[in-house]
This record gives sequence, structure tokens and C-alpha cells, in this order.
Amino acid sequence: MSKRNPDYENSFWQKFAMWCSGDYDPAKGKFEMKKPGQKSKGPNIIGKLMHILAQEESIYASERDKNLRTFNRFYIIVSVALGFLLTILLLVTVSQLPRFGDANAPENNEVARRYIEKGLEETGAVNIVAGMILDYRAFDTFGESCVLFVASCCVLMLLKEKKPEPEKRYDPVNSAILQPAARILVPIIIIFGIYVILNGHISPGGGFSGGAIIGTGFILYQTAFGFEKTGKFLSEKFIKVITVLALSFYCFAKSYSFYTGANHLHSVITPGTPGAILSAGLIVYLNICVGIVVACTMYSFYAAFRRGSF
Amino acid sequence: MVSTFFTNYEEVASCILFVIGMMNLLLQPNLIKKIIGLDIMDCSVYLFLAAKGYIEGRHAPIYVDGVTDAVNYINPVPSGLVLTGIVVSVSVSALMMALTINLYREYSTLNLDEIMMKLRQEETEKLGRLTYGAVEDEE
Amino acid sequence: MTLVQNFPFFCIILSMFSAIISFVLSGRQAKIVHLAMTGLVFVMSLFVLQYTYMTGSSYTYMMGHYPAPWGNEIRIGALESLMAAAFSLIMLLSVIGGIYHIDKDIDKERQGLFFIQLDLLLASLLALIYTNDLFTAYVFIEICTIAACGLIMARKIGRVYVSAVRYMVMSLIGSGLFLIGLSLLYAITGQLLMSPARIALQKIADTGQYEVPMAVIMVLLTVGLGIKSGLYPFHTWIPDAYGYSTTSASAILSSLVSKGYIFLLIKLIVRVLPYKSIPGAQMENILFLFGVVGMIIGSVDAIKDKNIRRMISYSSVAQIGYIYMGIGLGNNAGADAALFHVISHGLMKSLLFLAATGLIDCSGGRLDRKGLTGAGYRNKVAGVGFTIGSLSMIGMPLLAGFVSKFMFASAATSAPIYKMIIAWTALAISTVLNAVYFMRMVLVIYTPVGAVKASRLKRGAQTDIEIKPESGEKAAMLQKGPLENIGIIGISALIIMLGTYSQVIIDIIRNGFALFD
Amino acid sequence: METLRILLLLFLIICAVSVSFSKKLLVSVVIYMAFSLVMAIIWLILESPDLAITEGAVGAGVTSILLFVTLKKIRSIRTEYSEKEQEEE
Repeated sequence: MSKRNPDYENSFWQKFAMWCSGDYDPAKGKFEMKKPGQKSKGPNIIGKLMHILAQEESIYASERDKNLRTFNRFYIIVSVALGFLLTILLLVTVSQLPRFGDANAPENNEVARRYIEKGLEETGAVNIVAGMILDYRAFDTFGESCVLFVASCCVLMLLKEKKPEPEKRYDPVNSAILQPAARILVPIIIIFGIYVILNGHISPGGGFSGGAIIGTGFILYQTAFGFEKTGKFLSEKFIKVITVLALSFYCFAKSYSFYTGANHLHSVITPGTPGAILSAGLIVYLNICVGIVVACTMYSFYAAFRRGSF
Repeated sequence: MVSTFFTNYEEVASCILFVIGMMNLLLQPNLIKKIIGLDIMDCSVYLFLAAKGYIEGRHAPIYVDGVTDAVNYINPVPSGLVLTGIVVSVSVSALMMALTINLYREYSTLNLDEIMMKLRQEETEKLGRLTYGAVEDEE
Repeated sequence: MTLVQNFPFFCIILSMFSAIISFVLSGRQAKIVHLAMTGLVFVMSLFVLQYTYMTGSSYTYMMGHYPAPWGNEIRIGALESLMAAAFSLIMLLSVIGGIYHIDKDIDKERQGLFFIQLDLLLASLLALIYTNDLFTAYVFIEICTIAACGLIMARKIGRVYVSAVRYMVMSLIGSGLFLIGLSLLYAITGQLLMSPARIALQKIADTGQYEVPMAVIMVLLTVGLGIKSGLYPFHTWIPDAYGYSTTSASAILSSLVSKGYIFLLIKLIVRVLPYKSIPGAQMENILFLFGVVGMIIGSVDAIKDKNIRRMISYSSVAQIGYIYMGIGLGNNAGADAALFHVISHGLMKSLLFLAATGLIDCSGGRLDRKGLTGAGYRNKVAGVGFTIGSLSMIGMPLLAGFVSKFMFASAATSAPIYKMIIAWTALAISTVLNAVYFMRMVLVIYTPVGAVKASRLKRGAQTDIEIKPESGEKAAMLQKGPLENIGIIGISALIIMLGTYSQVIIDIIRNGFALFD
Repeated sequence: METLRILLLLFLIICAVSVSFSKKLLVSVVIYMAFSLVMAIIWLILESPDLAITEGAVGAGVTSILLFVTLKKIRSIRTEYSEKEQEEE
């Protein structure tokens, strides 16, 4: 609401920027001699206010909208007041919480201790976080993949067009920087992404970060070389099928482990040797699945935004 | 009471950021800024969680040389929660961006207030025609 | 562990899996998969209900190999399985009843995506009902929000995008507040599962530490879920969101999505938050107050609105006010009444949306009272359905609405005296207001009109303007199959059954609620 | 170290405020990118490399790219509309 005013010239930051570049002197006109009885500041502020009011008048023109305007103002005031209240509440709360970095804080309890102490033998993952999200609390993580999935469905629903037309206006231009840089960078980015995914259980990273890195690699490739070339290996059908395959594998693998866990059955999945690439039971496969889903989703977001199709 | 106020910088900053983000989401008429406000709001909560997980003098939750003693590593739970949360927030903001594009195509403005006013004018113009499929027919 | 005990987990995974495979299926196949899946979920939930009701106990189900404070878990009792069965049944009937409009409003290539969202919505509702873990609840709240947004904007008109944006903004603020409340809760207890968190909170309350944080957590979690379910001061997104989306989406959104959040809130109140303490009692009073105000303001807004669909949406605000009033009464009877009203309102609202659409269709798409005159004669099933729904909303004996109003009134007697007086007054005023706008509508749709005028209305022409030639085609287009009627008849029968055999359901709710803790 | 922490946090708050007061949307998006990168650095200091790498890839990478693409798309829609208007004239 506060930013409806397009009168940017008079705003503080604009003046600050102009002052930096030497176009504007805030002291100008302040130190000159004034004729007695002339108000120097008044008209400016009043004029500005009038301007704002006039603008509001033009938006809320008819008589019927008068109520609406009062309601909008009331809404703004109430929201700001609530915001201040919330800030104070949260700050008071924070001031009562344990000190930053305290080892005896309530959250460092038996739950976290077991994840650390037993994690290696129970999950086989060297990265405790990966072991936690993909084994101890796997249901959350499956839900999270579903969030990505449903968001990509929604985006597709919104932006899908019957005939995806490549925007001629924004086709890649041949530049001296973009194509050569992309030719060198894209393989490096994608290989780094694959490295991050495959080492998700050994070092920092995992399916989500690696998948996002690969996705940005695809996006860079598309920006440099256009949809025709990208479409050769990333067609809509391919993306759909591979996403469904990865998510189904994830679904089945986790269902198996939930089912055996809840019914106290013996599971065939073993942690393996810690530190090896093919260790940590299902974690490495799940990381690969999540990576595929995330990379495809990120690229499909981009493609849907650009031309209304995958 | 104010004892920890001056040591918990991260938490204090995250509270301030949360309110800034929320106010942006509520009061900015511009949709793109609303989305950025949303991302800032989510990020601030994650900063809070990450700060809660930190323990002074301990290392990242990755086993070094097979040492599995709990006094060596920080709390891994907040990291896991934040990892999940980051992905949730990116998908929500992608959805909001798609909605923004469609709204712009429909009303050619990014200002939500202006869109509301346009809608109201549309309604006033065809007050007599309260029909379910009216808008579709015109397209 | 017997096979039946696995069924809740199967329900959740099945609905997620059908969403995943629907991504590569065509719209028609996705529809079949969705209907079959919802039916299967309903049947399985009935088995679970029978099992839990017979054994009279609740059990926890580990999601993985690790017990309570370490791994995720879900918890199943009679109340949860009853809710799951009711939700899946309402969803099935709403989709069947609105299937014609799904075909008409949504393009062929988008229908598959629409059914994916319905599948995931059901999965997230089931997970919200069953989960015993706070962070899982957060993740599934987000799925529910996104899927609901997808349902709202399935119709491709500008109007619904605006309502979707408003819905998303309010919902995201709600989830943000919920998330920060959750983080604070984690900071002072170090637990994410509900039962251990409760024990930890109890310990903290005994030592007298962290009084302010506890109150703030309670406020944040309650307000977050209140915003998402459309509690009175935060209800502004409701009429837009429900009023312009396709019929099934409106029915499902108003009858299920907001109820999922309410159920989660009740679970949090009973299982986690220290609502028995002094700040908890104040929080209850606030919920009670907002509920009562919402009951009256929602009805007044509904009276003012000319558009029938928006009128029904405003009535949702009032009905959600009833539920919060029941929670705010602060005793078990109030919570029982609120839970019963969750089911009965779910049924009534779906019926009203479906029947209203039936009436609109036979009036050439007109939404105002003038256009709907005599619509009850043109579409008899929809007219009868709308009448039953309206009578139930008003509180006619032998219908579900009467039972829930009676339960609210009797729950108020065991509350403090001032709450009792306020609750009874509010119930009386709200019933009168309900009667004003619903009976007005029923009278309008049964006002006889002359044959010529009726045919004009049917073709969608303005009563005072010449008949346009092309409107004849439009009337032909609005012919539809028998499926719509199946939905309306099914839900009407359920409302009558719930009104006459209410004792069984009330027993299940009472026993289940006692085990909820 | 403590000074660095405070400086970074102050930077975050300044970024968040200046997002809402910047005139150009492109500037807001770039500021948001800086915000994400600083957030990643803070998480690195807080001993959470997993979060840092994810925020670097997702927040500063994908979300910002999507925001840029959104702006670009909006501009292309605008030019499309103005071209149509010109043709009509």
C-alpha cells in the first residue's frame, strides 16, 4: 500500500543515490537568505500529500469505494500494529531461551544423542543429517518430495499452453561469452552435482542440493543453446516418465522399510561398510531418486515459465 | 530476563527478519515483492532453527575418523528440518511466481490493489449479469 | 500386528502412489484411478474403524524401524478412523456429484493434473488426521495448501487467480506462524513427536521455567491454524476462494480442507499444548469469542450477498465459528460437539454446493435470486437436495444439523455460566439468521413461474430481454448425466441417516475422544 | 568472530529492508540473491554445511533464476500487448 506512489524522484533513497553521483545537493536552498514570512518546507510536504491523496482519489473513484478505502487503511494500521506486537512477543520469547551455543539446552537431549551415537551403526551413513532425514525421519522427506511434485503439477496446470511456442524474441543470441562459457561450465556443474548426490551420505550435500545444482546446469545449457537442443535429451515425456519412475521407486522402497519396521519383520537392507559409495543401505539410492526428481522439477519449472511446456 | 538477549544475536535477527518478511507478504501490493517477502520469512525461521542447533566448540554432524561420541558434533535435527523446509519454500514460491505470470497476463499489472479495483469495476459493469460462466463466454 | 492395523498406512501410501502414477496417465484414466482409490480408502477406513471400535483402544504405528522419540509415527484410534472414513466418503461423493463440471470447466489435458491434486489432497488430509509428529504435520499442511490452491485455480478465468493469490497469501502467513511456533516448541522441549513433547512440556510447566515462551507457542500454533481454517477475523479469502472455483473444488475445500486443519488443532490442544493451564484458559476464551463473533458476522454477510455461491461460502464462515465456539467451551462435551459438527457440516456444505450448481445450471448460469426463481421445479433432485441441506443448516429435527446444534447447546450447560448464556444467545441469533437467508432461497426456488417464463429462464435469457437464438444451444449443452444426482441423493441420504442414527456416531466420537490423549 | 557474525546479521536485516524499499524489481531480486548468499555463509559459520550447500544451490540459484525468468516473461507479455495495440492502430 505504502508503495503506490510512483513519485520516485522525491524519495529518500533516490535522493541518496543522486547525492552519491553528485546530481543533487540536499543543502541547496537551505542556506540562502529567505524573505521573512515565507515558509520553505511547508508547501513541499503538503504538495506531496495532496499528490498522494489525489492518486488515491483516482483509484478509489466512485462513492461506493469510500468504505473500501477506510477499510484498507484500517487493515494497514491493524497489520502494522500486529507486526509490532509480534516482534515484541518474539523478542521477549527469545530473551528467555537458553544462551546461544549452550550444550545443555533442552534440544540437545536423548533424541539428538542417539542420532549421533548410534547413527553410524544403524544407518551406515557418515553424514548424520543424511542418515536422519532418509532413515529415521523418512516419512517427512517423502512428504517433501511430494510437495515438489504437487508444486510442479500446479505450475504446469497454470502455465501449460496447447502449442508451446518458443519465444523468438528471447532466443539465445550468439555472444562471445555465453556459449563458450556454457560449453565449459555445464559439464563441470553437472559432474559436480552428480558428485554431490553420490556422496550425499559421506560428505555434505545429498539429493536436494545435488539435484538443484544439476537443474541449474540444465537451465544454463538451455539459456545458451535454446530449447531445440535441450529437447533432444529432456523432452516432456522423458521428464514425466523419469520423475514417475524415481518417485515410485522411492515410494516402494520406503513402504517396504515402513512395513517391515512397523510389523517388526526382518529387513534385507543392511548398512554396509561406512564410507564406501555403495553403503548406507537405501540412502544412496534414495538420494539418487531425490536428485533426479529435484533436477527434473527445477528444469521443468524453468521451461514452464519460459514457454509454457516442459 | 534480558540475560540472553545480548548473546542470542541469531535468534534476535531471525525474529526481526520474520516480521519484516511477514509485513512484506501482507502489505506489499507488488506480487514479486510479496514472493521475496515470503522467502525471507521462511529463511528467518530456518536461521532460527540452525542457530538453535549450534553448540559452541563442536563440529558439523559428519563423522570424522569414525568417532561417534556425542560431544564432538552439533545437533543434527535442526539441519534435517531446515533441509526439508528449504525445498518446501522453493516450491511454494515457484507456484506463486506462476500465479503472478498468469495474473499479469490477465490484468497487465503486478499490483494486487489495482487488480482488485479492476475486478470491482468489472463487477459493477455487469451487475445485472450474475452468471456462473459469464467470463468464459466472453473469451 | 494384524493386517487391519496396517490399513491407515496403506491408505496414505496408496493415495500418494496413485497421485504419482496419474502423472503419466490421461485425464480419463486418472479420474478412474482417483475414484477407485478413494473408494478403497473409504472401505479400508471402515475396517480400521470397526477394529478400533471393537478393541476400544488406540495404537501407534511406527513409520520405519525406530521407536517413538526417534522415528516418525502415526497414531490410530476410533476417532481418527471415523474422520478418515467420513473425509474419503465426502470426497468421493463430491467428486462424483461435480464430475460433469470438472469435464466442462477444465481442459482435457489439465484434468489429469486436477486429479493428481485431489489424490494428494486426500493423502495430506489422511496424514494430518493420523500423524503423531509435529514436523510431519507441517510438511503435509504445505501439501494441503498447495493442492488446495491447485483446485481453486483449475478454472481458467482471471477471477480465480486473484482468489488463489489471496488464499495463498493468507495460508502462507498461517504456515509461517505455525512453523515458527513449531521451532520455538522444539527449542524449549527438544521433541518433535506429540506425546514426548507433551511430557517435556509438563516437566517445564512443573519447574515454572519458560512461561512466556509457552504462551507464545500456544498463540502462534493456534493462530496459524486458525488463519488457515478461516476463523472469523482472518476469513476474507473464503468467499472468493469458494465462490468461483469449480463445484467439486468448492465442495471439497469448504467441507474438508479447513476441517483437516481444525482436526489437527484439536489434536494439538488435547495431545500437546498445555491448554489446562491459565494462559490456555485465556486462549480458549479468545477462540470462543472469535467463534461467536464469526457465527453472527458470517450469517449477516451471507444475508447481504446476492450471489448464491458466495452466500453459501459466507455461511461456511459462520459454521466454522460454531466449531471454534465448541472448542472454546473448554470441556469434553464441547469438543465432542465440535467434532460432530466437523462431519455434519462437511456433509451439508458439499450438498449445498452440489445442489446449488444443479439449480444454477437449469437457470442458464444465473447466480442471483431473480434468475433462480422456480428452479426447484426445473431440476427436482437439486431442489430437494438444496431444501434438505438448508433445513439441516437451520436445525430441523431428524437432520444432522439439528443434532450438532443440540450437542452445542447441551455442551454449553456444563460450561461457566457466562459462556452458557453467550453460547445460547449466539446459537439462537445464528439460527434465526440462517433461517432468513436459507428459507428465502428455498422460497425463491419454489416460487412458481409461468411456463413461458420458465422456459426463458431455463435458456438463461434475462427475464426482461428478448430470447437470444444461441442461448438454445447453451441450454442443450447444459444437459448432464445422472452422476450429479447420485452425489446429491447420496449426501442427502447420509444427512438424514446422521440425523436419525446419530447415537452411534456420537458414541464413537465420545469413546475415541477419551482415548485421544 | 563475534563481530563477523553481527556484521553478517546486520547485512541480512539491511537486505530485507531494502528489498521492500527498492524501486526496481530487478534490484530487489539481486538483493534477495545477496541475502541468500549471506545466509549460506552464516550457516557455514554455524557448522551446518548441508544447509549452506542447499541454500547456495536453491535460494541463491534456482529461486533467483526463477524470479529473473518471471520478470523476463512479464516483460515479454508487456511487449506482446503493446505490439498488438500498435497493430490495431
